[in-house]
Amino acid sequence: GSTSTESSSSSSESSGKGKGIALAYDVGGRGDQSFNDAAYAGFEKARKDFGIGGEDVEPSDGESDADKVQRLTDLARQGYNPVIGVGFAYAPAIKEAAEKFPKTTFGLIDDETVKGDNIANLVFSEEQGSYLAGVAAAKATKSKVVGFVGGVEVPLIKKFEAGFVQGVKDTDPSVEVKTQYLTQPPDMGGFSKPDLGKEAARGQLDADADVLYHAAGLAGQGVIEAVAAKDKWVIGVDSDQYKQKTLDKYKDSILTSMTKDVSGAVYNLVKSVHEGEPKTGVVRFDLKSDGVGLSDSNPAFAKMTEIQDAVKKAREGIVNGDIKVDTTP
Amino acid sequence: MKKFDKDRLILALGGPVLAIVVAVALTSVVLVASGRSPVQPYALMFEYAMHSDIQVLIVNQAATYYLAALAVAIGFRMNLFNIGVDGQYRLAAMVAALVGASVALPGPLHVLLILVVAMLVGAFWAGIAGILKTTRGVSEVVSTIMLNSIATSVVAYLILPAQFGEQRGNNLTTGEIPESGWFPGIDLGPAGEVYGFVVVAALCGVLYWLVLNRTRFGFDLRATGASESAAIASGVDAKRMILTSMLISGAVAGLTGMPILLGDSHTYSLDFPAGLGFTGITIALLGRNHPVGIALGALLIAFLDKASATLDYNGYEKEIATIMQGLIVMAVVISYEAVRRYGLRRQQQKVGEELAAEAAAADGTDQKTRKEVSA
Amino acid sequence: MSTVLTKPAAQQPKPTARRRLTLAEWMLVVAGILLLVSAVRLITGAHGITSVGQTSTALRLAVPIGLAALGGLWAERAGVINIGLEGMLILGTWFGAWAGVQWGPWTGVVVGILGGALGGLLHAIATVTFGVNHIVSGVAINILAVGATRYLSSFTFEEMEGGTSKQSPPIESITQITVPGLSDAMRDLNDKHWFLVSDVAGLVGGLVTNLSLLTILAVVMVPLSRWVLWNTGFGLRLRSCGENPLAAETLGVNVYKYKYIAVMISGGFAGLGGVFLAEVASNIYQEGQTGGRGYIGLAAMIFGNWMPGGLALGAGLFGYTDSLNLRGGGQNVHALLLLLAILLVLATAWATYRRKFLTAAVAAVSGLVLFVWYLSVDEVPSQFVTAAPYVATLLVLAMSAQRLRAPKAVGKSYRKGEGA
Amino acid sequence: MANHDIHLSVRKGTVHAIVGENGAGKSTLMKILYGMQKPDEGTIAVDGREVSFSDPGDAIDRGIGMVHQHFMLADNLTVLENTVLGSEKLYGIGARARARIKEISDTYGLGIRPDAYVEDLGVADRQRVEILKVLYRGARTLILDEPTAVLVPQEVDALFDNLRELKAEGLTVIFISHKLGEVLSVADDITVIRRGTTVASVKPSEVTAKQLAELMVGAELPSPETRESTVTDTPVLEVKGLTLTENDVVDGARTVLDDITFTIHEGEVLGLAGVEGNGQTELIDALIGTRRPDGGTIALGGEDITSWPTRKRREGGVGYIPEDRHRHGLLLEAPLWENRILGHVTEAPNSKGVWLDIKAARSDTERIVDAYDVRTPGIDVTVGSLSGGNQQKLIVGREMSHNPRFLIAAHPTRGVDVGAQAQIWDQIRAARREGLAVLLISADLDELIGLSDTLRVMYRGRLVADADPATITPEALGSAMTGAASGHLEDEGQDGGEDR
Ligand SMILES: Nc1ncnc2c1ncn2[C@@H]1O[C@H](COP(=O)(O)OP(=O)(O)OP(=O)(O)O)[C@@H](O)[C@H]1O
Ligand SMILES: Nc1ncnc2c1ncn2[C@@H]1O[C@H](COP(=O)(O)OP(=O)(O)OP(=O)(O)O)[C@@H](O)[C@H]1O
Ligand SMILES: [Mg+2]
Ligand SMILES: [Mg+2]
Repeated sequence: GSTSTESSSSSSESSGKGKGIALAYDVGGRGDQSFNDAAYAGFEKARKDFGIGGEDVEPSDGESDADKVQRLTDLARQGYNPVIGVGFAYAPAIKEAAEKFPKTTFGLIDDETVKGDNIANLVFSEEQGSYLAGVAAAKATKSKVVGFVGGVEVPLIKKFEAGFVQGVKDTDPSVEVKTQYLTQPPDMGGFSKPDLGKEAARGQLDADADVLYHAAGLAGQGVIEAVAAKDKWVIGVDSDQYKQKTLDKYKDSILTSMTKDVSGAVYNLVKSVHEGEPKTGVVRFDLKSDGVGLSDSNPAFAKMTEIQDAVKKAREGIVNGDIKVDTTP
Repeated sequence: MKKFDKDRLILALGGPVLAIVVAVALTSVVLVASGRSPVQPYALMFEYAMHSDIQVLIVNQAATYYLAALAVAIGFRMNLFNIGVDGQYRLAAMVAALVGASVALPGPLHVLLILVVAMLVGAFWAGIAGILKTTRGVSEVVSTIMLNSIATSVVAYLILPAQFGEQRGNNLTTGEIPESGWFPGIDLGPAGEVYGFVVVAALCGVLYWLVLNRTRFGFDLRATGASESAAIASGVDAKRMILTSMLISGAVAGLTGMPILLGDSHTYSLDFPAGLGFTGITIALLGRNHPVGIALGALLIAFLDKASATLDYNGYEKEIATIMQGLIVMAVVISYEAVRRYGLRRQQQKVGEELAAEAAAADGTDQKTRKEVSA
Repeated sequence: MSTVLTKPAAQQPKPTARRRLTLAEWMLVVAGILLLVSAVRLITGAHGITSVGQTSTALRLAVPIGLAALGGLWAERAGVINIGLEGMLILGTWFGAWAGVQWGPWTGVVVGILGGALGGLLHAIATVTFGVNHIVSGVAINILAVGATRYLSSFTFEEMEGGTSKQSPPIESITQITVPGLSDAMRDLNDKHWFLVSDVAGLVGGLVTNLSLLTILAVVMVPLSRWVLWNTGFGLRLRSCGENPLAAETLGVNVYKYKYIAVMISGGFAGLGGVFLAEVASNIYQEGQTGGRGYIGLAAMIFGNWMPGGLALGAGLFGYTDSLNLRGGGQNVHALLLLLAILLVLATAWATYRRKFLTAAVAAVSGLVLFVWYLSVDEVPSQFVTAAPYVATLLVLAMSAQRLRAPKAVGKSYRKGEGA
Repeated sequence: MANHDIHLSVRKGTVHAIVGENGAGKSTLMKILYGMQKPDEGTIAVDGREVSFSDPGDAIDRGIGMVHQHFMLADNLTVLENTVLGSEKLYGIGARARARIKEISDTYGLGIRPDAYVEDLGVADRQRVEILKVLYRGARTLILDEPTAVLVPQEVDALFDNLRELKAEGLTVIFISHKLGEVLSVADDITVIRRGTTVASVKPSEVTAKQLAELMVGAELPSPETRESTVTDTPVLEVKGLTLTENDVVDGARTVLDDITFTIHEGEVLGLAGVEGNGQTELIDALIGTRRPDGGTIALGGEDITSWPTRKRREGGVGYIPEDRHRHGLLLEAPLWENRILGHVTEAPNSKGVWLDIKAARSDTERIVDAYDVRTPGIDVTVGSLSGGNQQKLIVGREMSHNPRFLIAAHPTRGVDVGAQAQIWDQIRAARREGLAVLLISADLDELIGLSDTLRVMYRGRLVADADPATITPEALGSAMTGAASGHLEDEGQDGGEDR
């Protein structure tokens, strides 16, 4: 038979604007309360603002690059533009698909190793935001012990750890940082098992930690729950977790959150495509561009002037290049 | 013998046909119950699978499944339950990728080296379970479950940049295998490329059949699976057999990751497909450990996997395909069992009939033989 | 000569191979292990290995595994292998959360158990009525459960406030109790880091702190299973179906009925394990939450020699090593290397005494390797820490597997009236 | 059809024997009476009232108890548990039940240990547990399906005493056997079954064993007697000082074979008598090579084969008719021709090099089916669908086809019908004439005495006595088997003999 590309709607591809935005998720998918959901938020906002259509697609278990290529191809040939791969796992697939559909813009989140004329690499400097979280933690701790809970021990999460640890140590070298990962790849359960997060957090709390920073996706909810039960501080991740509805019960313990504006990244890419000037190449979201940052929606946090000052100072240092933040611990 | 052949045909086809019909019917019930069209999802999936690029995807995926299922089936034939194919192929693919990326050899040799390494590593990992079983009596079911998790840790450790891996962006990889270590594919133009390894997988199936059905070793293996005690009495060294088949199973498991590694990704990274071993179990069961059956099973599951992608675009849940997979497995095994029983009953009946007829005919001579015997 | 029947057996009866350790002996063994652990703790300074938090986390992590293992026990004691436990756990999490969100956690518990039992029923239909290979049926149930819960989620949770297609809204939590006074006293004692005393305090403290009522319920299930299976007529009938169903049939036991009941109870236990994951371990249903605990439960049951006490021990081992891993693993597991090395030295001595020189040699070499490893690093890499529970299980099984004994007719298909 | 047109009436308070050759349908009939199988037509009446049993529970309620041909005991449960199973309501499962068991055991002299595990019991003990189970349920009618098959004569006598005692108390016993001597000595009435139907009902006083036999098989009963001796001086199998210990986790080593020494010559059948469980199985295992002895040597034709693996021994000319053909001799779900290969996969005509020679194996299977009169519709049917006798004939044919020098024949005619039995005996005799050495192990003492050139008795892992088959009686053999006699057994009544 014919290929799926030839048979249907290859016409719509040439029709310029296409049908709207397409999001292809990585493992976890929509509903992870984390960066997949953030991507979805940007997607929704863009659809509303620009009045366009859209499609978001989940992966299946144990799929290979070929499946991702097929997914991107399917989306591109149906006329979606831009097509965004959420997660670095899409890198090889985007490279292949982008060659097949030169007129479609492909967004690739969290990866800058794959380049192309129609590829926008949306990357974040999580280490910078995490550095600020480290500064806040070092200032907020009374016991001089703070903790980091990572979901799965992958380089991306190690970036969070690296920034956090550096931030803590630069602020107060006497503060001890406990580090804990929940699972090892390819067991991605560490992002989706709140019970593990809860127990890991308890372990750190028992070891006297009083400010915990988590980068554990959904499992982070367990961390927050455990910390709240002990009335200590927790620092959220990705979105402003103080405002998250499901965490309403614990919000008083959420000191701040290290935000990673995946939503904005998606939105801006769509916007650029919509306006006919699609972004390509590396688009970095860092402190400078407000792509990452530290939220202060918790009024208690906003009132801690000493911490706010320290954070502000660190922020300036990073933005003007005085402070270099490592990406590996 | 004519009658038996007709029966055999019924027996061979009855099981799968009955099963698919039942599974489709049950899935439709689920669909109707949730207020969906009971037929449109199938139509969508078939339509989608008519495209040649999807067919290529299905065939490629099936090749991978096929190898995993063969590995499981070798164990099953011996009454060994190798749940560890998953860990075996992941570890094997990772080490093979490491080796492949760090040497430069002329084409065929390079590929051969990678394959040998993969098979050795797979066999080694399965062999641990084999040795634990033969020397310490540890159930391979438990040990392979444990070894799967341990393999995860070992891979996670080895792939660290501090050990043998490299970091590339946010991914960890083993480094790229140079082109001399790629397995050439069959280019079908716009439809894509069929892995060259599909041919190897098919050859493995042929070899599996030959070894099992046409060699002394295969006979011993099947005998051990059918009745360990009888096999031991017949001269099979059961422990050695367990170890050997575990090693072979592991070696084949080691090949499972190769179609992807040599034909597509050329590197082992964090997102290398996991869980193929478990699908392999399903497929071995579906195919009743027969090389052709497994091939059909692999194609069927690959079809459901790939074609279900279209459901998402059309407002259906992709999970329908997963439900169908479960129902198919259930229906297949139940209908096989029903058909098998029917077959056995028929046979017993035949034996009885034939003997009765013979006895009636030979009643006179019968008496005579007895006299002779006692004389 | 005419009274052979009144004579003792004409042949030499096999000396009984089933001598069991008495309670006192068990306590000695336990005391010995505690002593060792305590010593290792003092040597290494890894006080975390017997802290209150450690024990309490271990208990919480052990419960779902233990419940799955109990599920395995009930099915296998009646002769049915249940590798579908994983699927039944999944059903338990989903149904438990679905009902828990809407009608409160205790309704969730009941519905979750029923959900698991539904999986059990399916397994029973396939294996008992249709005589399908038990493993095959179990695998099919695992696939089905994944598909069904995902499918159902997109109709239910996704439409609920705060839920998505992968996750339920939060469920109200079940009451937790802490034995007042005792808990604090134990914690204080534990913090003193005294030899042995603090370790015992850590154990006891962990068992009386932050106990969910569901945890208590789950723990009670172990002796209860033991009592029902071994001390009631019902249990005897059930076990007879796993040992020799034909003999049971000839005595008027309805083998099918008992197998059905057993497998459904098995599913129910797995379901309860699922509810525990959704309601106590966390407070939501989450896709992939069970993470292979059904398989681990099965392993724990085999590890425990198909006995309630043994499987509790097995689940405890998993829970403990898992919790070590989650609570600042590196250092603790490092301490355990020393413990393991010492145990292997003891094993070497024992094997030498029993003149099993090969075993002794293997134990000695492994012990030495561990000891060198212990000395050469300060912390075990986190990748290996994660593997600790599995390696520990393999080691223990390798040392004890030959003594294990499955029910005789387990896994065999049985047809009524087709007996010899 | 296993049964048709059966007429049977049993008087209260009597011992009613049912005789018939193997496969005649006796067990099937009893299973119907006990509710385990349903009759297609016909009626059953108990105490004059018509009944219909849907499962054994119904039969038990009607006071019917059955001791099955094959033990129906769960090895891993205790005697107590096996006994109370299914009747927990009677006396519970605890102390009351234990007391009741003790009481029954004492009343009938059964010597039961309620807390012993069944797997630790010997055959006779298990038999007693089976009887206990029936009595425990207060059965008034006992069905005993071939209870004597595994007992030595003395145990049989004791059992019969028990049966008479039961009868005296007004119980009814249905007793199945094809050992006619026993039947005549214990029964009040006899019903004969042939090919699934009742052919006669007689009184023991009115028939002789010979007449009964002819009724049973419709022909003369064959006898296992061996006419002329073919024993030569050439030793084929020499076993010296064979010792085997079993390792027990708890109790350490235990000797199961103790200094076994014997020689079998060309053309000689050495009969080995012994109660099951006294080391015969282990001896066979050691000879065929599935267990390594701890001491001693085995030589075949002068060559030391002690360290040879099983396969090499079989290739070297050891034939093997296993005692449990379903466990050790056949692949039940495989076709006949594959079973023909089993055990000889490395030998012609089954294989060439590493490859199987399926064509040759199939045609040789056809030959065996013909030559050994295996009644089957073809060689592609599964061997499990054949009757026991035909399965056994296939095994004998297979083993004989490889010209063994030495044959291990363990219970070669167990569970085999009379016709097949005679054929198997004939084949063993024929091969012996051509110089085959045979180790014959059998629980059927008539067979043992009739077929052997030399007799040895095994007791607790040792060869404790020998006897001349020409003069020995089953009773004398029996007393040596229970350990009551040892040394050279002269003739009947001579229990003593010098002790070792
Ligand atoms: N396989 C085992 N491994 C380790 N410990 C065990 C094992 N089996 C039992 N135990 C321990 O023994 C105690 C009693 O166990 P359980 O209730 O299973 O009794 P049991 O072993 O059947 O003995 P009995 O039947 O004589 O009471 C448990 O508390 C447990 O700690
Ligand atoms: N439902 C059935 N339909 C047809 N044949 C059957 C059925 N059940 C049993 N048979 C066959 O009928 C024959 C009678 O078997 P049964 O066990 O009753 O014999 P038996 O007289 O007890 O012999 P034995 O002395 O060996 O115990 C056997 O060949 C058996 O395979
Ligand atoms: Mg016990
Ligand atoms: Mg019978």
